[in-house]
Amino acid sequence: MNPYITASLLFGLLLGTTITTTSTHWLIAWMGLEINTLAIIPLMAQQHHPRAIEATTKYFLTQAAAAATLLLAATTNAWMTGQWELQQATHPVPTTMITIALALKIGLAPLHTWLPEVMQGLDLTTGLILATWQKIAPFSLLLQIQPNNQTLLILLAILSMLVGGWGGLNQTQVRKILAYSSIAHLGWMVIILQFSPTLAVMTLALYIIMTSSTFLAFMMNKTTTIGTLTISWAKTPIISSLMPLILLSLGGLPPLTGFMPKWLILQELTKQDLGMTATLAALSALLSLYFYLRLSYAMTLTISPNNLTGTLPWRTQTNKKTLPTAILLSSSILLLPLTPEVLTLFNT
Amino acid sequence: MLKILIPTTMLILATWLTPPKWLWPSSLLNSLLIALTSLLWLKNASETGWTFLNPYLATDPLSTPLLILSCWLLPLMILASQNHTSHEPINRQRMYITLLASLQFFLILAFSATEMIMFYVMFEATLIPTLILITRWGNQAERLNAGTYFLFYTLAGSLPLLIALLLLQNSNGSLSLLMLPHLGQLELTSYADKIWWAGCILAFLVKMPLYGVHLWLPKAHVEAPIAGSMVLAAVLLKLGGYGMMRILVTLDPLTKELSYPFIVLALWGVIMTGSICMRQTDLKSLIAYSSVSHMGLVVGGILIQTPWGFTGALILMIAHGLTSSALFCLANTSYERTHSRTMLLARGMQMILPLMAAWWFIASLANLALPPLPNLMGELMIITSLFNWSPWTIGLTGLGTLITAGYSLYMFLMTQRGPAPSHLLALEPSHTREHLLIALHLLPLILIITKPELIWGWTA
Amino acid sequence: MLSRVTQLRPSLSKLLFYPPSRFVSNTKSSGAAASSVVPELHHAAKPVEHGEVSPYVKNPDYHGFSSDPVVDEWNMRIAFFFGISVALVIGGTFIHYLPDHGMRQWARREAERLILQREKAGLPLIEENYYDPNTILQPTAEES
Amino acid sequence: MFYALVFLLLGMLVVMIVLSTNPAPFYGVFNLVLVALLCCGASVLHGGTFLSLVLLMIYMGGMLVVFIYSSALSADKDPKAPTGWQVVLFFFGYFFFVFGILYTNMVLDEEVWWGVSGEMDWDAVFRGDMDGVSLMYSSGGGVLLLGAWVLLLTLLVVLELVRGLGRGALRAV
Amino acid sequence: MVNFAVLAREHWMHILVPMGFVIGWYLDKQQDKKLTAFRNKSALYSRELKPGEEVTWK
Repeated sequence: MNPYITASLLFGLLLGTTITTTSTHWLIAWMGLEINTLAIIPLMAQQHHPRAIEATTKYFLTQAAAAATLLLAATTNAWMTGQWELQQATHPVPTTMITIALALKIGLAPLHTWLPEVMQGLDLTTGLILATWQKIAPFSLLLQIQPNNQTLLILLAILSMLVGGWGGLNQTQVRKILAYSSIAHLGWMVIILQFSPTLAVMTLALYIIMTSSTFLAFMMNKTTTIGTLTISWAKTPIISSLMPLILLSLGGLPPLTGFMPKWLILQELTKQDLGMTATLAALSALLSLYFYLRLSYAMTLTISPNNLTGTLPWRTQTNKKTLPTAILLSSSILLLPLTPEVLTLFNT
Repeated sequence: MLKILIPTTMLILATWLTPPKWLWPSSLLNSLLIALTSLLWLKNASETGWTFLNPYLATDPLSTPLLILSCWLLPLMILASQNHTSHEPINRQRMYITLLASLQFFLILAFSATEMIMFYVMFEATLIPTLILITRWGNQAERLNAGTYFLFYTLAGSLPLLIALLLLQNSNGSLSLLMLPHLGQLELTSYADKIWWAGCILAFLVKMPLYGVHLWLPKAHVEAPIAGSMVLAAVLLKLGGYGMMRILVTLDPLTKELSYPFIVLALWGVIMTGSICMRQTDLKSLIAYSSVSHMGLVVGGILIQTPWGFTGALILMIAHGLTSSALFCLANTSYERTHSRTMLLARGMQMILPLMAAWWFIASLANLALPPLPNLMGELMIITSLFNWSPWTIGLTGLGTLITAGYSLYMFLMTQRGPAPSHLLALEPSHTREHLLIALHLLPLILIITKPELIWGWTA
Repeated sequence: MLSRVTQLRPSLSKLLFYPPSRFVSNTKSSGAAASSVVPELHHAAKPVEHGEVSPYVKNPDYHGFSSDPVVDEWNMRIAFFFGISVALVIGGTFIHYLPDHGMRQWARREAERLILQREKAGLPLIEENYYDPNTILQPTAEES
Repeated sequence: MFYALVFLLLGMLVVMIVLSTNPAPFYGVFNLVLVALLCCGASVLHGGTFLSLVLLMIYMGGMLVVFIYSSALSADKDPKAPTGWQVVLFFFGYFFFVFGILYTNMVLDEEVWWGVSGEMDWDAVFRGDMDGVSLMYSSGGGVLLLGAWVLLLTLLVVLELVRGLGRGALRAV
Repeated sequence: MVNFAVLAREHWMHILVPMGFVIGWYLDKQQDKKLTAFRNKSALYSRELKPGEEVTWK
């Protein structure tokens, strides 16, 4: 794709998200979402590979359906309450419709089935954009509407945590595993959405840091299946030695950053007397930890005694910029001691 | 407190800077110096019991012996794992020592944490270095399976603990261990409080391996490299016991009734794992099962919450730490020569390595609790406190000690006595490193006999 | 002992590569089993030429630390000096001369002083109320 | 007037059904044009004459372009004419499904469902759509610019999707 | 004669751990000083020190 078109498309992406996050009018917010979807379509379909085209159409259909429901809900809300304010969407029927539309947009549990196929069809860069950038706009809308039915949000969250965990168990494609891990993480964000938006925004930010560091690491090795992961220690030894820590941090093990959102969310849930939901959420984190562990086994922990039968790749000098990878990798491992600062940073 | 923590981080730094030639000697030297300075913690003459205070860390007669044991273990681990890592590239050896040092760093923070949540975070933080140790430097393909077992057993137990701690923090403000005994009595009446009680205790029972949830231990021990199984046997099991002692203070009214099943399971475990040891063919898993049975006694001692129970548990924890780690080192010496853990192949070692047989003899005597050794003191205290709790337990604990003696004798006879098999005749003689290693295990054990009040914990 | 023998008589070092049969007692009294072992031992222990030769064979004074003899020697010295003499001996003396661990001596002296004092004052050696009850302001009967 | 509106809305419904039952895109697209026409009629009767005019011109223009494009690009030699029994089956299936719902709602519940809310004053002076247009050129300028940029973006997107491909946009190879 | 330049160049990293101990000891001392800053300063319980004492409790 010639650079001007890519530049304008990326600018379209930025424009769409900023419009949605900054708007207070339902129609403009909807327009921002549409621009977002529109701008990413050619990025997704640039490979002209049948699976990429199929992924693009699936993505376009789901996002268009979600946007249409959102518009319908916004207009009914305007019709019933007579105003287009984003914050005043108080009527239960449109709010539920909006929540479900946004759930479809970011891929929460009952409406998540499109996410793995779409992620599988994309190359890693567009997958990175899809998994991190495309979640910000719908999430900002979710934050602003008053969630008045608690059961819907908790149901969506618990279901997506469980599906995120169970779905990923049986995958060998790395991109599908990352799709299921993003579903699980979104479940963690939505469960805390109604109790404290600060925590939700913080979890989103940390999720973005950790997932983008995983994607960047996989981009350095150009791995798409678990099989190609095993020879990554020959291509990029430093990154493949750090990868178990990142994957365990995604899984939420204590000394790493991933534990911070889980800890604060569980604390908030116990404050709301939702002890059993908190236990269920914590144990569902174990499920997703299993396939992170399998990835890290495949990546590093199988080397010492047995020598690989496959031929080892040459370690060429990567022309990719490694600074963002470095910053994101280290921040996604070492941020736990900075919990108070990170919390005040995202204090809405 | 920082007198020990900062040198440990410097040790990690130094491992990456020393030239390859002096890597192992310098790390050994530094870790021995750290172990020496860790003895400073024993100077605690304060009424409140908490000394060396700083806002996050403090030591207490209960945590001091465990802290010194974990500091004492790092040099031994470096000494023990010199041989099997010498063939690996130098960077992987440096990574190995960094893992061991970071594990000790987390252990020191865990044992000296004053805040229960900080203890929890460090309790879980020790998982990652051990997991990497087991799954990266283990010797068979099953090590991945062992790593998963180890991680998921501990995590499945400790996540409910996190929620229980958060609930405790909500209901009575702070979780600081200094304040825990003085906080008001929680009214624990409803059914949810019983689940909360179970949530608190479960994590430590899994880590401690209670008989019902001990399946991860033999796997982890058998697959781990020598340093991994040493630290697992000596210190990581004690994390569970230490945590249980700390948290039982707040669970007070419920523990009398709710701890029945766990005490029964623990004592039954002593008998069961003892009899499993009798029929073991694999040397390392025999020692692993023996540590499960000793820890069953410790769980019994802790859960009945009597001063003697606590003291006996602490003594047995320290003594068992040193003995089982010594046994693992001995098993490793024969493994490094015969590369097989089955006792049938590595029998009759006395003919070939006579001095090693002496160490085997002292270590197995310590294992079956020879009178002057602290093992017996700990076991005797636990058995008497259990007897006071209910006379019928003498049957179980008595039989347990009998079976312990049985399998220790079986282990000693099988590996040392009898004709040397023909394939073992051309073995390397036992080197000074191995003798020093076992000596550094058993000498402190014998020295403790002269001043036992170091490890008596709270009871003055 | 074995190492000194080879240094004295280099001609013996060739023998070293055939592990000396001295490990097995060659007195006849050890019955048929041992005797059948001895002859078979000789021809079995040919120096097998697989690549990795244990450091002990190359350097008889191998202390088990590393294959380079100098480092090996230094490592053994460090291990023993810092392990036994510094950590155990100095540590042991430090522990031994620890003042009053857990305040046991103080507690004992305090108890003896209290007993003398109470005997002088004629009080019973030990009684229930640690504080004199009438010094504590207790709610009168009708209030409670 | 009222019956004209009902006729237009029903017409839209029927054309939608025909559109959805049409096997070949070639004929399907023509129905889209019909839907747009009927929608313009309905909005005129609702008083939005300017809106329907704009709708007619721009939407029809765009739709015709789409019609030509899809007929050129779909380019299958013999587009299947809407014959065959299963098309009829589909048609009557949809028909009865939609009208079934209408019938149950309208007749059984006795609720007058045919009434048209909103003013029928097609000759009124203050029309909603006029205010919208004037607003757009005054304070709503930003949204106008935004709309322009989005149109340009769509153009780029469509061009990008169909660039350099031999036969048809979404046939990848 | 031990040539210090070579010794320093080859063994400089061995100073790291003892230096870490010194830093730790200094930080501990500062911490203790901070924690015991208000010793014998309280209006209610402060008393004048006995001749031999330089601090009320250690």
